[in-house]
Amino acid sequence: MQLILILPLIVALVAFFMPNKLVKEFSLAFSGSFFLLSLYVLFKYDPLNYYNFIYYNETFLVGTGGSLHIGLDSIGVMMFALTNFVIFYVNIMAWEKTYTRSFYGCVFLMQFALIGVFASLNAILFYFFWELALLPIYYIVYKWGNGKELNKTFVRFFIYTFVGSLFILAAFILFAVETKSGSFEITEMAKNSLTGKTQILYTIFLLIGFGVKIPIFPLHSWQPSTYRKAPAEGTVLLSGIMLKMGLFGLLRWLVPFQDDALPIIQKVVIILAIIGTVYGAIIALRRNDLKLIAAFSSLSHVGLITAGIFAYKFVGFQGVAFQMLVHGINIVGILYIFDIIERSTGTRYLSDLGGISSKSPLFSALTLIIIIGTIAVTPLTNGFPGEFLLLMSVFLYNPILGILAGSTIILGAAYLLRVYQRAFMGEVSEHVSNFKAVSAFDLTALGFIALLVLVLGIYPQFILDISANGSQYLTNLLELKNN
Amino acid sequence: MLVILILFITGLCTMFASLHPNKALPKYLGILGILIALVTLHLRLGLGLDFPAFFTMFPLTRIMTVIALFLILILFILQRKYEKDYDWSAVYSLMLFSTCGVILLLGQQNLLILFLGIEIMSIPLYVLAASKKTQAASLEAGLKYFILGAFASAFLLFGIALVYGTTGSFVMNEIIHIQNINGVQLPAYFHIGYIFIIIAILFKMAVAPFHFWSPDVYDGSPTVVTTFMTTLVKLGSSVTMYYILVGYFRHQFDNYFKFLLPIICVSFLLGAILGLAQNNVKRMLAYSSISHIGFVLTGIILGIALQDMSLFVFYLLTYTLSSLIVFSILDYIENGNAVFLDHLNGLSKHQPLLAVAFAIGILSMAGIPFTGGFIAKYRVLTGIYQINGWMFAIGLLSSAVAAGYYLKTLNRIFFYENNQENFAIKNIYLVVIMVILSIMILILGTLPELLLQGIHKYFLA
Amino acid sequence: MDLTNIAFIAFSAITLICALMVVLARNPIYSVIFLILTMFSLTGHYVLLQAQFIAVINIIVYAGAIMVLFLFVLMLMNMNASNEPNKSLLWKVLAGFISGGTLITLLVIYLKNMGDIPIQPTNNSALGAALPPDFGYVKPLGKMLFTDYVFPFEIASILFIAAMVGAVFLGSREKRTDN
Amino acid sequence: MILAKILILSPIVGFLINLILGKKLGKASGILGTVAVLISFICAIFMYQKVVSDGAYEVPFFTWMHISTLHIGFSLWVDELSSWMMLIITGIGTLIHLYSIGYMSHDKGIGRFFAYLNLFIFSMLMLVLGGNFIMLFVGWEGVGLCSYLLIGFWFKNVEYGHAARKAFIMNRIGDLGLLMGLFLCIQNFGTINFNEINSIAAGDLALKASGQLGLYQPYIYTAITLCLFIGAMGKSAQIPLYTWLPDAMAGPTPVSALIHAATMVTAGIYLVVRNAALFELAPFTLNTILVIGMATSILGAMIGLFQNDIKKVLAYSTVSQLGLMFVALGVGAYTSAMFHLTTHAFFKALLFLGAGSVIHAMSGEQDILRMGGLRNKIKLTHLTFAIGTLAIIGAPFMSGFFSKDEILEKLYNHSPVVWGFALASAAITIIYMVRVYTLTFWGKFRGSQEQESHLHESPSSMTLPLIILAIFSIFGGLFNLPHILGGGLSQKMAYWLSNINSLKVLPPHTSHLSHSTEIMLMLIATAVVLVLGSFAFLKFKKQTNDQLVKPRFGFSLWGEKKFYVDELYHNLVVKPMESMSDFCFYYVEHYFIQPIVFGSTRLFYGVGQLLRTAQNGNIEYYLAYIAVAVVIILTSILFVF
Amino acid sequence: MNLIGFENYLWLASALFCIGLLGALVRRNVIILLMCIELMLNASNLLLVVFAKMFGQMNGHIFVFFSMLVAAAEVAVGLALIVLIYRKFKTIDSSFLDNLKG
Repeated sequence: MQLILILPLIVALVAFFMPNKLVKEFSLAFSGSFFLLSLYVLFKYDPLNYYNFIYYNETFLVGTGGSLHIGLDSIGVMMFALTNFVIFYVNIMAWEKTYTRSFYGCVFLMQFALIGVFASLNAILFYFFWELALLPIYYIVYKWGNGKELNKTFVRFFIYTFVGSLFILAAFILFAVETKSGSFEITEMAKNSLTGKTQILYTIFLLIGFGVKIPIFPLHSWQPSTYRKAPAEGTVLLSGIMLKMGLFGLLRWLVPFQDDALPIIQKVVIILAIIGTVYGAIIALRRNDLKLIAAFSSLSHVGLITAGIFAYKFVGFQGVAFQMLVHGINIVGILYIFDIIERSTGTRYLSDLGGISSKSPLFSALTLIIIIGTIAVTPLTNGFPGEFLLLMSVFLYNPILGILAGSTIILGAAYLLRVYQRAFMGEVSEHVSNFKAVSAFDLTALGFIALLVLVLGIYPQFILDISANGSQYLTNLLELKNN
Repeated sequence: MLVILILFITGLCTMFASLHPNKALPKYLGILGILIALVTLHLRLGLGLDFPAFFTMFPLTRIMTVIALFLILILFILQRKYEKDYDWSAVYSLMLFSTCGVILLLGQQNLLILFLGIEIMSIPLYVLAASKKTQAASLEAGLKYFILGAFASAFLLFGIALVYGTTGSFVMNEIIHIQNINGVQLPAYFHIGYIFIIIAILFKMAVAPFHFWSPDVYDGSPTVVTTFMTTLVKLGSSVTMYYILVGYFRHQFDNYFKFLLPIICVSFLLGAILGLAQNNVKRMLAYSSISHIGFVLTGIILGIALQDMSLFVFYLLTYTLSSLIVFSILDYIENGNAVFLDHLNGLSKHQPLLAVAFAIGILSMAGIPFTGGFIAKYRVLTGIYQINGWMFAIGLLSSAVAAGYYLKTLNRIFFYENNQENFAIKNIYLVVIMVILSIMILILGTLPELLLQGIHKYFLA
Repeated sequence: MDLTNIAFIAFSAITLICALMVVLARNPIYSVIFLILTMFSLTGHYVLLQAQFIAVINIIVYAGAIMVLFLFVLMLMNMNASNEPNKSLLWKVLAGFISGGTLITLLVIYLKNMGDIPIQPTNNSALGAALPPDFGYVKPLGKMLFTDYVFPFEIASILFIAAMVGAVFLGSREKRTDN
Repeated sequence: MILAKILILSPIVGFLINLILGKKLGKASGILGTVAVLISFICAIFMYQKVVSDGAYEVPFFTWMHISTLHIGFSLWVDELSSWMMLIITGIGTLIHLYSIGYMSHDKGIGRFFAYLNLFIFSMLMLVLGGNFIMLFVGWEGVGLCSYLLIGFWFKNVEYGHAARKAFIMNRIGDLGLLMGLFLCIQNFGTINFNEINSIAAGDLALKASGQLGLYQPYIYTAITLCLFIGAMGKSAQIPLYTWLPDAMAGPTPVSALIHAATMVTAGIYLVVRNAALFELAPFTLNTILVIGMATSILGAMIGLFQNDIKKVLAYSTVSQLGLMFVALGVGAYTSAMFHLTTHAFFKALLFLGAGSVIHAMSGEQDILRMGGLRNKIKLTHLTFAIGTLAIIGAPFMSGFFSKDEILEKLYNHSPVVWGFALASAAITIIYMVRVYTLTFWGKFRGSQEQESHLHESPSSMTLPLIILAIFSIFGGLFNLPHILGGGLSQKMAYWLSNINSLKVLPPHTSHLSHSTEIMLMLIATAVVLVLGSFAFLKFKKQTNDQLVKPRFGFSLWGEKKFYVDELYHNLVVKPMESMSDFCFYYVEHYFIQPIVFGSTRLFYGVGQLLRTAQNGNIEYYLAYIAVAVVIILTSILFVF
Repeated sequence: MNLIGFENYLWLASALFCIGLLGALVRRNVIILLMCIELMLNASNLLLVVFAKMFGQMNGHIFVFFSMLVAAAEVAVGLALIVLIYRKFKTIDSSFLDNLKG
């Protein structure tokens, strides 16, 4: 486990100093093997022990309450696998482009940080990795981003995320000081509990901190513009895995410490999340820029996931775990598709597109599968089980909210099918007329995602079995603390 | 004591070395002298020159002296490319004299030494600030620093006089003793004196609202002098503040520290907000230093409250280190006398290692994890929270705002295109040293105990 | 009312008036002259306070050296009342308020808590007792300076060297004129 | 067991092969697809026999999801209802596949077409065979997806794409209802297994019958069933979610026949029958179903009256007939609805296929005003289409006659008013169906020369299904003859269907209608058919070209414009949604969301600029600042003493 | 009544200090500014001498001695600086020395 944690860092350092010619192959090879390794870890995961692959070393960060305490719980192991998956796909996507070594270095650095985020069992360590994960993405977004007002966009992105992480730090400090334990080990923290005002503060701080990254409804204004300006790989990183950091953070650092469950905050968050869900979907209905659609679709999807977390139900946690994984896979697929379109046609505006189906039927078939997976259309695609569980948890929390949240399955279908229809159906447009053939490489990569869409849809129980342990733990903890 | 003597003699030597045709001689002499000083510190040579009523080598003094010598050593090692007639020998000797003042402050046991130390530190600085005599900005900086410094000295002296009026002594132990036996029954003018001394030191530390000189002076001075100011002078004045608060007047601390809190808050905010509006990098960093010195001051207060001096030492160490990196690289970039954001453009293209080192320095200032700055800031913030929640919030806010301008510099370095011809100049010493320093910052940020415990063992054994 | 009291009042009055005149005089030269007068009156106070040595060096160092230096520089620059910059009235009033405020605050603070002083110092205090006959003379002072205070005395050399180097450094002409 | 697996997997294998090798197979893909469904059909027959002999059984595959107490198995439930539906689906499916070989032979995407059709068969089978709501949902969504794919099959046409999307999204609205019903089941019953839900409902039914309060509050049942009905509404094109079905005619005609007439749209009926016990506990829902069904039936018929597109007329007819089935459900005549579903599947598939044949012959022309006089050119098609028309208008002793009559009888039993409305709907049906038939096949040819020269009878692969379906349309009534005409044994279908769990538990249905009343009702219906039929036939046969094309006004214009319902929806739902989207993006984002951060940066930046003026470079100011600070500090110290 | 009580001197010194402060605030001529600061230093010196007498200790005198040293050193450096400034700017009016700001 230590090896898995440290390997990306080593690879990153090597990548930083590699010649630009070789770095592409090198990165793909390593990210691919990391992905395989993570599958091994996933299969090897032992649900009987709560934390797997645990490692503890207290000489790290002494004096701050930090320590090198890592381990994967069941949701963490899934996120770990997802991280490797996303990084693998980022490398795949970068294959056809000319990136310099610093890009690959950043990507691996990011992988290192992300794995750290998902494996940290110490709040300060978590914060360390959290911040570290932000730096490469800043670099990637700014360095390879394009479009007007990149600077403004970037500043907004930075301010949001940085301020957000300060809130996280504040919350942790607050916790440690107020409980007088001074310990940041999650096992120790779980023994203590906050009360009253500090509890509320802790909750709100973490909500803001993680909410920015997720993003929860009113905190999302960085998202559309950043997605738009960032390079495709950056967008993949942002939505594929980085917003999972926020959700995962909520699951690990907020939910277990909700002693009196704070029903008002719970309600407010769920309502906000659902507003975001509907709001994102409504906005996505009419947008012309594919990346904007991806951004608002992300907003919409994660809103539902957030609502699922705050329903505080086993069903919800299971749905959250599943949906986090699946959303990661699907959004990577969607963005990959958008990237291929942009690469092949030179535009990513719906108004310029049309008739890709007649140019590349296989590509459009794969696209359709992934879109179907994303809009949770049929129970045999991977989008459905998670969405089903999430909607169920929200519905069980409050039927009206459940119905509101459920409206996304209509809106989601509406906007993504619009994309499909505009871009793939109809007469071949001017831009599409010289559509470059999609390479076998891309098709294979997309095919694998499509396969995942189907496999996870037909047999979701595999993932649910893994996550059940973590969800059960959270549920038990909440029940224990509430009674 | 011996260290001061050695530095003094070295200063004299470097001064006279200008007579020698070899231009590099003063520098090598200076390096040699500093190394000798470090060796004597290591061997703990004293030659029986011990004046407990004036100057004592506490462990703290020893640590700080080593840090100070280390900083000035690096300042000396780095090559610079000012115009030919810049009188390096005088500058080096003045720096060494000023360092003597700093070291005096580090081990002071007496208000007289406090006063003399401040002056020995400051008077060469006035000259150093104006050392680019052909440049109007440099001269103006020197004058401003001088006038305001002298003004502060007046306060300091008046304060000392008033304190003397109560205690009848300048010696730290005796002053403490008097306060001890008289409890709170000290006359009012004692308190005035106390306040005046604090104000004077706050001025030297450039804490808001006594900071007004610092942006102008940092901006106008040659960058090497600015580096000196943000490292050694901060060190000396901060330690002085430590002695004031916890040494001479430790009995007053409980009554008065709450007057410092608003001042610190103002520093936090001013440093952050004013820096945001800057285009001039040195000014920006001057404002950032105001914010940082607020943290240092908080560290001192907390150190007293929580009985943990490492808070403040650690903060100073990381701040001076990162500031050394940043200013040294600015010195390399510098074109003329001012460094504007535009001058940073595209550094990473030409000097990737320097750019990374600069980034690490800046990130450490911004308090990003994995750098020493984070641990330092984090520990201080944790402490503040225990004192006052609102102050904690302001501290965080200032960090957030300040991050905005730190980011600006990084953006310029990494994402902007520019072909400055001086980026092409290779400076292998600079690169190596900067990389070493940035690695030190990273080590401080990840394994602080490794370093701190080493220090602890070395100095207390 | 004995002579010392009269002397005190006289010296105090001269000190304050001359100090004020330093501030208020339009002509810089006058300011210097008034400052020298202030120094003299302070010297008178020193004598009253049995600090003969200080009184002497005050005359020599301050009035003799420093003030002459000022005078030289002023004359070098050809300063006089006509080209003396002046501040607006508002600024003056504000400055008056600030410094007056400082004074009043100081005085109020003094007055509020005066009862306990002079307090008992710790060591070999002569408080209340008669002062030794050679109090403030050169000999005991010198003795102190070269025994107890030898450290700061030596340290002061650094100060002087530094100041000297600095002054020379600043005063030396640039080898190449700026253009 | 193995049969069920073959049944399910055969279409999916066909789908995969066609999808992957579609291009290479060419026309062989049609045969492959047909064979795949044929295999399913054969399996279905055997399974039917097994159910007849052994009763219902479950076919488990694997655990799809297991969440604490909620266990959702991937399993099939084969009972009387599902095997009946299975037969209809695979049987008609086979015929339509066969038909499509000819119909689509000129299309490049034939492989894709058959792939989608096979996928549809698979999904539909999942829908009817699913043993729990999730499995039903699998099929439910699957058929929706296939419907989407097939409507938009000719993807180059933007309009078709719109129609496909409209169908899909309207269906999604229903799906949401279904999903909510499902959640309500989970919330209240803790299960979504049909059998378990039925036994719960049965318990309550029994309690209710004995005059006690049920285990669950009545409103729970009402809520659940309403939600389920919303789902049914979407899929079965009931008011207000019916507008997608006519638009769905954009797809190839076999698709309209299979999906939008015979099978998929009846899923709503199936859903209600499957959960009849629940609905029986919710009288309010039943009444709602009755009202909506009736309204849909009449509205659909009326719009059909004024349409000129042959497929549109059939589509509105489908809407109307589905409405009629819902009316039957609304009065608790579940088996009657199923019976009508069956016969409707036959004759509506026949009609669509016939229409397809006509369109094929007319080189893609769909407007009946440009047809006419085709009876001599395409005789077989004409004959079968005539049989279909007779069946749908309920001409005596055709299948439609029996099924419709049974419903009417049940309605009369419930309330003569309802019966009256239903009869009116049936009457309108007669008029517009005869109109279509007459205008297409009688009179003079009104199309272009070119079309006339191309007129030809369809190949045998297309006529064979027509003939088979025509036979079923005639004799389909025999499945469930009213007992006055044969009684006992031939009452088989209703009896047999009532064995399924949800119907078994219902209180026995007692008809208090006397035989004479029944006969009288039958006679009235027959009379209406004969009178109106012949009247309409004569009227439309005589109409000249000018009469046909003259602009309409008043009510008929409304009818032609479909009562402006589409426009209403567009203005009430779509437009506001779009403006909402733009409003959110251009105003809310810009004026409320973004200022959160940019406002604060501007604030800090502004304050910074303001404070910079204090740092004006003048020493005297700096001195003053320091002095002021000193005064302030001293004054504050003052308060300490 | 003995007016040479240290209270009176305290007041005198404070007044002197504040006059110096006033001068520092009011004057724009840098040299005069420096002189006013000298006034403030002198106020302190006076106090030190007073307290030395009060305590009967001569360490106050020693301190005054050092403070004079410091003042001399400061003035030496300061005047050198001012002369340099004058050469460069042709003025020693503090309000014209505001190129560095913001």
